[in-house]
Amino acid sequence: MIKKTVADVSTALKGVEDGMTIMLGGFGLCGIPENAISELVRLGVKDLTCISNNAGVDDFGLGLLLQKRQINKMISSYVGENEEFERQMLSGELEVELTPQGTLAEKCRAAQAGFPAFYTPAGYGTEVSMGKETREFNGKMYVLEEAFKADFSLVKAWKGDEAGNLIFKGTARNFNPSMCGAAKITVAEVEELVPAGELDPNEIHIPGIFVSRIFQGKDYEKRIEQRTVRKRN
Amino acid sequence: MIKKTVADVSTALKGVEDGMTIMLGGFGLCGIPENAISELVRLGVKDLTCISNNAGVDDFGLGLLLQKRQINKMISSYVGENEEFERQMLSGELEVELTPQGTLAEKCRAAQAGFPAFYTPAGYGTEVSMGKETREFNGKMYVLEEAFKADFSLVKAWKGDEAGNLIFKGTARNFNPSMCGAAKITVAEVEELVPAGELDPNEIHIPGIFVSRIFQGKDYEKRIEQRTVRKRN
Amino acid sequence: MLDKNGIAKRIAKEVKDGYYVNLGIGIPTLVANFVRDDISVEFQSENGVLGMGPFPFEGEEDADIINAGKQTITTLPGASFFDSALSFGMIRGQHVDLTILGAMEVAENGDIANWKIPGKMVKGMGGAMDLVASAENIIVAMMHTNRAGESKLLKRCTLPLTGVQCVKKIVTNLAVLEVTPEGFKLLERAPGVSVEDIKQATEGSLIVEGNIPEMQL
Amino acid sequence: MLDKNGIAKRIAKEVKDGYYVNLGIGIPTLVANFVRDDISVEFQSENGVLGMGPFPFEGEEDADIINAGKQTITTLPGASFFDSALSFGMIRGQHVDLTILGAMEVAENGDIANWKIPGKMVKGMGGAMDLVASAENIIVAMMHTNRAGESKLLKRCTLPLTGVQCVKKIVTNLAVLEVTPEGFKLLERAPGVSVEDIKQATEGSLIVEGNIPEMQL
Repeated sequence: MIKKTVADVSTALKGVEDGMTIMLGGFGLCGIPENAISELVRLGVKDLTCISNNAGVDDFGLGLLLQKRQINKMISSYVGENEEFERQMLSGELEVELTPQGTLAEKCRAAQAGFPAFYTPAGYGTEVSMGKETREFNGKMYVLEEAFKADFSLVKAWKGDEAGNLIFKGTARNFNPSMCGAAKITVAEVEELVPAGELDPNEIHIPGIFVSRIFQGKDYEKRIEQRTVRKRN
Repeated sequence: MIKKTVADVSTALKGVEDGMTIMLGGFGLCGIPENAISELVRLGVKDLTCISNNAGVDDFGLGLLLQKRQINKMISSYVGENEEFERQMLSGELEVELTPQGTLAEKCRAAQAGFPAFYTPAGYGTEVSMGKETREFNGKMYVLEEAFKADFSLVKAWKGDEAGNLIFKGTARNFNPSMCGAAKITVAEVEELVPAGELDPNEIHIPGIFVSRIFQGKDYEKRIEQRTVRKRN
Repeated sequence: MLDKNGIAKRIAKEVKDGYYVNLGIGIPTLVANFVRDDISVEFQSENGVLGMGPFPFEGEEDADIINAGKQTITTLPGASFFDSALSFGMIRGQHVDLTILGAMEVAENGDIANWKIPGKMVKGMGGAMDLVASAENIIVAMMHTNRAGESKLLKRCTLPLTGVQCVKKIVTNLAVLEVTPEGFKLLERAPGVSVEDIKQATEGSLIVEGNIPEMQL
Repeated sequence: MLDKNGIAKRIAKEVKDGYYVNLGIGIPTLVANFVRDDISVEFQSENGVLGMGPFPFEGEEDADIINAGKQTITTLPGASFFDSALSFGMIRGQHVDLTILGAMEVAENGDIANWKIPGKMVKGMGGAMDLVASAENIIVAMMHTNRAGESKLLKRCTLPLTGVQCVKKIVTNLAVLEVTPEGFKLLERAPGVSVEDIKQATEGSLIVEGNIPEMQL
């Protein structure tokens, strides 16, 4: 068994530098690598390009990095919950590349799985396809999209073992699995880190081969963006 | 919950006709849809194009269909364990399209996920790429491969529920998940069929949306091709 | 004239037995409340869940179980969780039978715009571009006119497009319309709304053939 | 001169700490028996398992747990099962560090042929084409000559290719060779084998620089 455990978030993020491209898992605030984001804030690295479906909220998630102006460019599909983001974007301080959500997921998966590019129908005929190759297959038009290239991938899982195997919970799974192994170095933080052999090999969502470093996360806030409930009868 | 259960294998294979293209899960004899194959033999449908990583052995798996000359064309990556197969192929009775294993898997997954085609490095510079588009990305050459088109996909899972959700066991998983939803109709046979709600939504390998019909399989032989063991000390 | 719930109620009638349905944010989300009890339907949310149930009871919210609108949800028996790549495989692979989403503008050729107002509002397309480019069956749920009273059913969209020639049907506060090669074909009027009212509120070509029935809700 | 186990033993020395390794059928499978105990290595099999262990004890075989050679196997702590698409994602995405496979022919430019003898034997390429087209680090394990005594290290392959310019290193019963732009560079001699023996058995350009050491096994 190849051991991937590191002592803490600082060790896990060793090598992160100004100007790097970083993938971050999560959908909204669900399943985001909270510990790694805090460490990026602490490190103060800047001029980052961040690939993440959303941009957090003003005071949590990637919003924390936006506040400190650590992000130069965001590649996301939806950024509607963040006023500071909108301000920086409309003022031109922040470069934003909006990408259809399924395309974003597949650009990660392509990087993980060694596909240089793929054809998707999403965005055909829209400004998203401007400057990109388009092509017809079986009477339908597709856009050629390229795999992402990133330095670090920061993901969050529910359980993980020493070998780097990961299991996600509920919809906190989202982009995390496809980002594993999609960057030069993949760092996974988990709510529960267990010895190798404790996870059922059949139930593993992402094999450890896609994970470079894994650490036991702490103090998860798991903030809820839209607390919707119903009354008991 | 949308119910996918059908009474038996006959109902499950309703609509299979001569000349159809059929995907079958399994690697060697591991994880093959034994019940569905028996039913194809019973139905006597012929001129089939079968997409399956292997072709079974002489007297089991797809070998049963070869014996009865029901298969016109095989699309496989490795066919080395079947003498009748080799005879039919070398004599020209059987058309064979050999496809690299990873390409075979991805041609299924592309069909499942709505990708018309993809670029893979496998087979570049070999006869597999003859007549196909090749292209350079980042200094490396790739071959354009198209998604499969099939009428039926026959898969085997370990556990399944009424909603068509599937869980596979061990390496019996192999091609089965990627073939789900990759044909017009997907038929899943399972060793254990349970009511909806009994499988943990977090542990499902293939959501029921990719499965058209599911039935409780029976009399699994699960033949072992290479029984390799070690002595106890 | 319908309110948002009325639009949702009318659209719910388009949901058939055995459908997997993706509901966008806003009015589409309300559709789930009006689907008949005697048919089997599963709701997909593109962030990675199939088989969504109602909102959780107070105190039972789980931050790890949300829909694409970031709302806390529950799941029903038969539900499953999956990653974003597989989720969009469902969508792109046309396994989802019906997509219902909102729009800022729809053109008479089926073009739709709903993600950007240049220089003003750029929230992003989220999964909408994948959904509209992939789905066979797309229904738009929206008000017939914007706050300034201008038609949202146009000859051509003026805003950046989300997808081209993809909308099949539109349900507004005034009418049900089908997108045809000739333009918006009026199918039904909302209660108390005249064909003339609809003509006034529609900038794109409106096709009115024969007697236009009032919606049955 | 080495036997099959000798070749496997020599190749095992190429396996480094922290490597994920894919072993082909035949001699490569034997490599696992000779990897040092004090390093961490995981074996991947392309049919969908990572963390393979030894064969099962008699009576503990599980038809659902096999390797790509269809042999019954066991798994070690930290193992995982996955589907074929993900498995080849590992391979294509270069997450597997080392691929060891057999060959019928290798050319001096690194081309390899191992899947077909036209009109005679066509077993198929299995995962070999994906492996050789993807892996950064490919070692071929084979006999230096075929049964007819003809060299398998050629100027150009005569059989249908499996991959082009991909083989990095070759370990045969006679020698260890590196594929370089100039041809096969002789690195080591098998015990009791002379440089002249290797020259005789090699059809492709053989580069011999300085003193060629004997293998340490």
